[in-house]
Amino acid sequence: MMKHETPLLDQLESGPWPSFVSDLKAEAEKRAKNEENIEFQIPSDVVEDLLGVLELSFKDGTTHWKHGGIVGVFGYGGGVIGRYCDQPNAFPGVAHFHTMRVAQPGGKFYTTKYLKDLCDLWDLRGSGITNMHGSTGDIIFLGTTTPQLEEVFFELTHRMGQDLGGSGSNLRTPADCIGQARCEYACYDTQALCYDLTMEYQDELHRPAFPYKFKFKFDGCPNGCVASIARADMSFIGTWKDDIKIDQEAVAAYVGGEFPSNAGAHAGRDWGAFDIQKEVVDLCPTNCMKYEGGKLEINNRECVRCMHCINVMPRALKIGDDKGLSILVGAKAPILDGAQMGSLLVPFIKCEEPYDEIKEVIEKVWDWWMEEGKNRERLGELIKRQGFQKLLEMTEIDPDPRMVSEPRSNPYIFWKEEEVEGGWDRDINEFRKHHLR
Amino acid sequence: MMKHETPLLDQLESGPWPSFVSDLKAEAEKRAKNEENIEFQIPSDVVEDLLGVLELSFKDGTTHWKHGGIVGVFGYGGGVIGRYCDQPNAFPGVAHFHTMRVAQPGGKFYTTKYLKDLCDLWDLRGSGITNMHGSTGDIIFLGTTTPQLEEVFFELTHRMGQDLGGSGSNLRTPADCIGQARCEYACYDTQALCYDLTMEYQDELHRPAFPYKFKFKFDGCPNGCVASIARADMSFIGTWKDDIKIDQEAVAAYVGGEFPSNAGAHAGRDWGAFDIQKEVVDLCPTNCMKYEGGKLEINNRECVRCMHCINVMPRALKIGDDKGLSILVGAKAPILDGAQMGSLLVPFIKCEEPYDEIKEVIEKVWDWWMEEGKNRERLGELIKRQGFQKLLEMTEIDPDPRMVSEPRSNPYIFWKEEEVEGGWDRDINEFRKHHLR
Amino acid sequence: MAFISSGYDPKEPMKNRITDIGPKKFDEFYPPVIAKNKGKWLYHEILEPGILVHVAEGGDEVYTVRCGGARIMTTSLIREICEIAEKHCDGYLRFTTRNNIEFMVDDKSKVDALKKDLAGRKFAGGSFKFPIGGTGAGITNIVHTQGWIHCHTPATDASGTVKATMDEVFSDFQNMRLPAPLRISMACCLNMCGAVHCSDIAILGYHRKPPMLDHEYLDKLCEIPLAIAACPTGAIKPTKVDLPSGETVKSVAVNNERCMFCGNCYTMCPSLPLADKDGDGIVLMAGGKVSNRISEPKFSKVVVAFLPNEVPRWPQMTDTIKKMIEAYAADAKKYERLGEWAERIGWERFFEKCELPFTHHLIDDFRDPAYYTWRQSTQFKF
Amino acid sequence: MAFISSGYDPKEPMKNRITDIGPKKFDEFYPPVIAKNKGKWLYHEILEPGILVHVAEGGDEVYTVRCGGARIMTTSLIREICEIAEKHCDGYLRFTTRNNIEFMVDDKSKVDALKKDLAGRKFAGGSFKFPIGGTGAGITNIVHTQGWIHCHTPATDASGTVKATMDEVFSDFQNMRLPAPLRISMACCLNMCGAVHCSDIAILGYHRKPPMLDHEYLDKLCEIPLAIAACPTGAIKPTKVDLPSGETVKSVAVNNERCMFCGNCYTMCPSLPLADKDGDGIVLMAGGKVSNRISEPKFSKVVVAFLPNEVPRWPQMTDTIKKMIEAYAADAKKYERLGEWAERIGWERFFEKCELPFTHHLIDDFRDPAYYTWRQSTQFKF
Ligand code: SRM
Ligand code: SRM
Ligand code: SRM
Ligand code: SRM
Ligand code: SF4
Ligand code: SF4
Ligand code: SF4
Ligand code: SF4
Ligand code: SF4
Ligand code: SF4
Ligand code: SF4
Ligand code: SF4
Repeated sequence: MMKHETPLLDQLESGPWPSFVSDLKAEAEKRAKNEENIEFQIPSDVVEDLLGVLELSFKDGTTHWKHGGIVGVFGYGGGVIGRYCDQPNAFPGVAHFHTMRVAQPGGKFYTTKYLKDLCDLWDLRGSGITNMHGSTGDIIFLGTTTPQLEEVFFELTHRMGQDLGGSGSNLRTPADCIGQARCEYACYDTQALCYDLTMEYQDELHRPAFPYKFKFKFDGCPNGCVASIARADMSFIGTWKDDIKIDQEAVAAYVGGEFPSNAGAHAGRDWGAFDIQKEVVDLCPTNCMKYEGGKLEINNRECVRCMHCINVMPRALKIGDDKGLSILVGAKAPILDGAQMGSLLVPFIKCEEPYDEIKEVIEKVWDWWMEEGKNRERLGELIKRQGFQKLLEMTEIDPDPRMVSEPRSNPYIFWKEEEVEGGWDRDINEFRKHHLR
Repeated sequence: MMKHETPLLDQLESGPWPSFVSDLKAEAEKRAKNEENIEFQIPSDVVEDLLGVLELSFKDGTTHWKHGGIVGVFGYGGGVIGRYCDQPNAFPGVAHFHTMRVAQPGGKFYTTKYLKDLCDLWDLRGSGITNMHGSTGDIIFLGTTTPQLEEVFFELTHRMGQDLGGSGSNLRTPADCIGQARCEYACYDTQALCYDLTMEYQDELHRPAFPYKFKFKFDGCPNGCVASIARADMSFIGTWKDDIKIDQEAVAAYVGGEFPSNAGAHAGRDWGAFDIQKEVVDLCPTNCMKYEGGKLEINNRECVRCMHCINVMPRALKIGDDKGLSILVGAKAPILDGAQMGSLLVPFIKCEEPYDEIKEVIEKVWDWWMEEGKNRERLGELIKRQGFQKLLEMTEIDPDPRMVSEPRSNPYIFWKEEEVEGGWDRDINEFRKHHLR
Repeated sequence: MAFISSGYDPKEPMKNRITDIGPKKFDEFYPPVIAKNKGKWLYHEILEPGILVHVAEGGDEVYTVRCGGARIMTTSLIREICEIAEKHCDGYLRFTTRNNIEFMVDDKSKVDALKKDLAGRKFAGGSFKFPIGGTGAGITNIVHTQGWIHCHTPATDASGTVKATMDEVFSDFQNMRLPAPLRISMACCLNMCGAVHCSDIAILGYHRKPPMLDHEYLDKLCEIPLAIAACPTGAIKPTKVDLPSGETVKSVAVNNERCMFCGNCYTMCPSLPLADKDGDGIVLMAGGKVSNRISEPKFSKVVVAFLPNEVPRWPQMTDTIKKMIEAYAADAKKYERLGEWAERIGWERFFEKCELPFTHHLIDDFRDPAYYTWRQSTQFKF
Repeated sequence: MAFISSGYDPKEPMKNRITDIGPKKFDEFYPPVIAKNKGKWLYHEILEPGILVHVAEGGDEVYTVRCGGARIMTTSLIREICEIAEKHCDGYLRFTTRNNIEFMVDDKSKVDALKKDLAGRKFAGGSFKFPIGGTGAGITNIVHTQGWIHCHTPATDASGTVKATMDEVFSDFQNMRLPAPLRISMACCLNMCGAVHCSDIAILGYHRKPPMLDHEYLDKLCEIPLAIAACPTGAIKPTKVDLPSGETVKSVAVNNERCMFCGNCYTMCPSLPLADKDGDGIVLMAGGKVSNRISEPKFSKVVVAFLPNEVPRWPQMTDTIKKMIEAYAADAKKYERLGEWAERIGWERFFEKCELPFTHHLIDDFRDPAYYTWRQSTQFKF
């Protein structure tokens, strides 16, 4: 018997999709029974009260969580989101309900050993509820009390060798796509770079020296499976400089229908026989392909590496050998000035340990942003405010037409005094000699 | 022998393109000789001094005209641009050098009688120099003295039945493309509408009641030969609603090479035989055409009336019968916020005398702009500042997806209180009962 | 219950303190077949919805079975996942960037048992625990945010709207009949803690009432200049208010006409709550994408300005989403993402084909860039 | 010279005053063949560069011979035009929207004599008076503005730059070898009194020095608040200045770092002149268009940030224009406008093919919309 009636939530138990309500209700019951006799360090009715307060929100159409409180672990500027219920008397189990962000491993591979250790810890010291995973990528421990924050942190670091992730005005937990671990399209080792930068910048991750949050995300190729271009202040997206490798026999196999187009991704409908002209050549955004006499040709100089042809025929076409990545900067959600996607700053950079060249770009960007960024100003907003030209100046990167989709259409150029012959100091009286009033 | 040496300008006499320097020099000589014994009402060396001051500008790289003075004809807010030389002692002939804008006739058709009358007047009372025509479209009388302004105006109105055009914060002289007078693409009679509105709004043309300038331009079809979409606060662009008429025999004649593609516009190079698939069907922006079995088909519902196919095969394809025009608003040059092109306000409106429906739109737009426009704020800027939605509200035009190229990507909707159930007045104490601090 | 110390001593927080150790290193967690073949994958194939094979240079293969899941997850469920991974996958598993669970085996023969095991597990309420799917040209898991489960600014619930939606589109999670992948995202306020700004379809919680002013506490709980600076439209001004008690306090005044309900002021100041049963609800956006495939990444566009929070299953919202999906499925070309389709046919046709009303709210009026969304052309369809 | 009165009496300006009569009515000026066939034209053909025939329903034809011309034109030249029109065209003629002169005849037999007459007329300096051309896929007359001939704000000359350019591209005025029409426009300051913001190639005069401050006269000649309000970047502030005379006057101060040399302050206030021999010069823009044909109208883009005023023939400017035209002519497809070509090949290729350097100045940094010109994609060409 549940502590609170949840008639509305109960309606979310039916239907095929995994029901979080069912999961939570089972957990609530389990905790009530406590067959394993765990010495719960936070109220054992935490899950029941969570269901209760959620039901209340469903009923009255508003949240019942107070504005975040400032709690955390000693010496870290992030990793914990404080949260208190605005109906603590009705739902004492969630009166405190802070989350802890546990930094996820690259590619989100796990051993069951590791996960079970996390579960043990969280059953004891938290709500037993998680998010697998948060939108930034962290493992989210959802709900514990203030006294448990340091305890959880201590156990994480001492027993599991595991750190917290980012929050606040920090570098946030970097995230990557699965990349070379299991993807033939990966142009660099996303996990290696992600890990290296994460470790290099632990200080930035835990101790705010930034005007606001900052995110790194790592996509192995332009398909963008970790959506870095939409959600990272700095996106590292794999690409290559040389030619797409073509296996003409495999092309023939696609044309002949032996291999399924797009690796079978469209198998749920009969789209008719594969038509290489219509499905590949004609859809290439730069029209740089030709299929003639059973041979596929690519004018690689005109290819923009959109991945389409490779995606359609992964057994026939392979990314090039001269691999590296592009760096885009400034993506963010809409607050304050509207959303931004990442803007291309470095068209191509090699991705080789110890990644010094990449770090140089990062650090120059940060130096500028730390110097000039206003409180709560994301990098993208700073770039908008001070201009992309300023970004180039501060990062000492040469301007390149690749950085723009088109040149400016207004002639409002802020010339600098040193660029203009004779400077700006002029004598009005001298001028007036030749130009009467 | 010229009054001033003009070694720099003289270099602009060579070359094939008509030399304005040669023209001016000849005029200067003619005036000096004055074989017809004209009683020039302004200095007879006006042309020589114009050449002189221009040479000086070429030499020192700056203009020698002062900031415009406020001169004009009685009761009109525009039609005259005051201009004084900043070196009046060196160039007394152009010490005063005001321009008068003479409203051009629709389509810029002329009889020689009319032009010669203008010449007689301008030889007597002005510099004998004109612009045929100004960028807005006026006949420009370039250079006369203050006392001659009223004289010229009097002669224009009394002897020639001709009025001045616009300048200042007025309705500017409306301009049109040649349209039905000599163009098979015209979807409405540009000259008739242009003239009707010009006469209807004489008051707005001559007596400023506006925050700033306002321009009408009339294009007979989407080809845009008077560039209205780029240069008019209100652009009237012909279009049609029904089907493009196809003459299949003529199509065959194009395919067979009997008729030159695009009416011969590309005859200067051998582009190879006409290829209807490549040159027409494949270039249609909406891919709504098909050429099969010697028959051209258009899915007119998907046609966006871009004119391409009609331009390529004018003898085979004709605009539809259900003709009218689109109204776009807000085009302007870059000052202050950047250039704007016209934005579509009325997708389709019939163009029939007495044009009441059209005038209703115009007047509602003006009412709003006169009410809300700031000093020197063009319509386009007001629309940007107060929003397109506001424009719709004030013109009582229903929103239509055709008005946008895409819906907004930010959710920053300024809901109005009356649109939101329960309004905005809420009691914080009541709220706090359910949501503790 | 007795307090159990981890070993942490609050009096000496720095004693034995370990910090800055970062996440676990990725390669500790690679299944052997991944560790061995990393960087050597040749190609992949989707064998059936939810089941992928990747083939490596040397001939090694890895079979992946992808399962959906609510990303809010109890330890019990995680333990069950672990049990499955131990039974079939030598104790390894992973999660995708959209919160699906991936079980990998290194031999085709192991796939069937795994599939069966997964498909058979259900919650007490009847829903699947581990539905297999989410690959290829179908609908995968919805990335989402906290909603009423944990956050202080939501205008709707996250887990609830997502469950309601996934139930409706479930067949497309297990099928690949769409022209291209269709990615749905959800964010419960416009902070948009999930890339809903670039999704094929986005569910967004949005407020529609300006903040209430808790004058009595405002100056005590907030830094007034920060609240003022937070407002993107400059709608907030400092003021003084006489309380019923007679006391005069410093507070702020909001120009309601200039408020666009973004909630940024509330983020900075708890005395400016916006939430309201009638005011809050759903905005639907469509046509965004992230990949660079064929066309460049695109922002999602607002296509429905407001739908009420019809708990617990948001039927108008799910109906509208369904309508868009069906119109898209019927009309788009192979490989064409939803936004590419809308752009090809024209947004005027999008509204027609999806049977959605076009209201004035959908016309951009936010700052200078709004202009670029209006139509500066005579090209349009009747 | 004696004053000749028109009849106007300055003491009684309203006496007999005629106002608001507008322009002449268009149909007074239609040649008979136009008046008869208006609205009944069936099709047209360009018989050779500069010569068009339009055929009407009933079979009537009108032959048009189009001639270029400097639009600054003396009455003598207009009289000569009239003489020609009387000789060949029954006293009718027209001007085009780009300031070409059109002579129309109603029979093919009349064309040759007209052509010959026109082609034979030259100025003393050797240039043509009435070059025939300007039709079809070639270069027509340049629309332009006043420049040093009449205006107070130009940063270059208009007639001079246009003459220099038209001489260079003259063969394309008389040929139709380009992929599509190529429209060049010229404006001598960024007020842009000619639609240079939407031209295939645009020549723009631009200042590069902030205004000088004529403190002594500023308050006398200007309304300071208007000057301040005029500045789009808010670079101008009110201030007080001590003149050498000891007098203290109200004036303004300009924050030079925030000035982008638009000259809008000078438009409002003559005491803020910008013109400077070294500062002023040419900006070249490219890729704009007005027609809705195939693609929607486009703004021109800045492709050369600055070229000096090299009088009298601006060789760097004309060379650069030539380079663009030749690259375009060589590479674009039939019907493709310059901007369509640049977009198809990518602007990175445009700079390469036109051999133009890409400098930081060309990256937009003006306000919010600048963002939309940067590249939010990994799609680009090496
Ligand atoms: C937990 C998480 C949502 C989730 O359910 O997964 C989250 C939750 C919050 N986000 Fe977020 N954000 C989360 C990922 C994101 C993302 C997605 C991403 O990182 O890829 C974004 C969009 C990308 C971006 O950074 O722009 C995001 C954009 C925001 C913003 C808007 C920032 C902006 O500049 O536009 C805010 C507002 C703020 O910072 O004041 C915000 C603020 C918040 C706060 C702290 C609320 C606040 O106003 O203080 C939320 C706390 C909720 C809670 O009670 O737990 N959150 N937030 C995500 C972090 C989990 C993790 O670490 O893995
Ligand atoms: C004479 C003419 C140029 C020419 O050589 O042809 C001209 C000349 C001037 N224009 Fe213009 N404009 C002329 C057509 C235009 C056009 C083109 C058009 O109308 O199609 C435009 C661009 C379209 C538009 O209106 O936006 C144009 C946009 C401007 C602007 C910028 C307005 C804006 O809102 O962006 C200014 C600045 C101002 O108004 O303060 C301006 C201002 C001026 C002034 C009055 C200078 C000033 O700052 O006060 C110029 C007087 C020059 C002189 O000494 O004669 N002129 N002006 C054109 C009028 C002739 C005629 O009546 O036919
Ligand atoms: C597993 C995962 C990466 C990870 O690190 O976890 C992944 C894996 C693959 N992606 Fe992805 N993508 C994954 C998220 C994404 C995302 C991110 C997102 O949705 O938030 C995107 C960007 C979506 C967008 O544009 O909005 C993404 C856009 C693509 C594309 C481009 C699709 C398109 O038509 O635009 C491809 C190419 C393709 O599908 O052929 C691709 C291709 C692939 C391939 C085929 C790569 C490979 O060779 O293994 C993988 C299997 C695809 C499949 O499931 O059908 N992946 N993929 C992610 C699975 C998420 C899930 O659980 O459903
Ligand atoms: C005479 C004139 C109208 C007038 O009222 O004076 C005119 C006349 C014609 N135009 Fe035009 N256009 C005229 C200015 C324009 C302009 C305005 C401008 O350049 O400032 C444009 C917009 C240009 C732009 O997009 O930037 C213009 C864009 C067109 C187009 C679209 C061309 C394109 O490829 O985008 C066509 C269609 C075509 O060429 O087949 C067209 C077609 C025509 C046709 C064929 C219409 C017809 O059936 O008679 C006429 C002869 C074209 C020719 O000369 O090759 N006309 N035409 C103008 C001649 C200007 C000149 O002296 O050169
Ligand atoms: S982004 Fe590219 S490399 Fe990474 S998983 Fe997706 S397809 Fe593979
Ligand atoms: S990757 Fe894209 S741009 Fe390159 S050839 Fe393939 S389809 Fe064309
Ligand atoms: S705009 Fe259209 S109707 Fe007018 S002249 Fe040009 S082609 Fe003819
Ligand atoms: S007018 Fe344009 S859109 Fe219409 S059918 Fe012809 S080419 Fe296509
Ligand atoms: S989207 Fe808004 S309401 Fe939802 S978790 Fe993020 S900050 Fe909280
Ligand atoms: S909700 Fe947003 S727009 Fe409204 S007052 Fe607060 S910060 Fe300003
Ligand atoms: S463009 Fe500028 S300088 Fe040239 S005429 Fe117009 S206002 Fe004068
Ligand atoms: S030139 Fe323009 S930017 Fe510079 S001070 Fe004057 S108005 Fe401001």
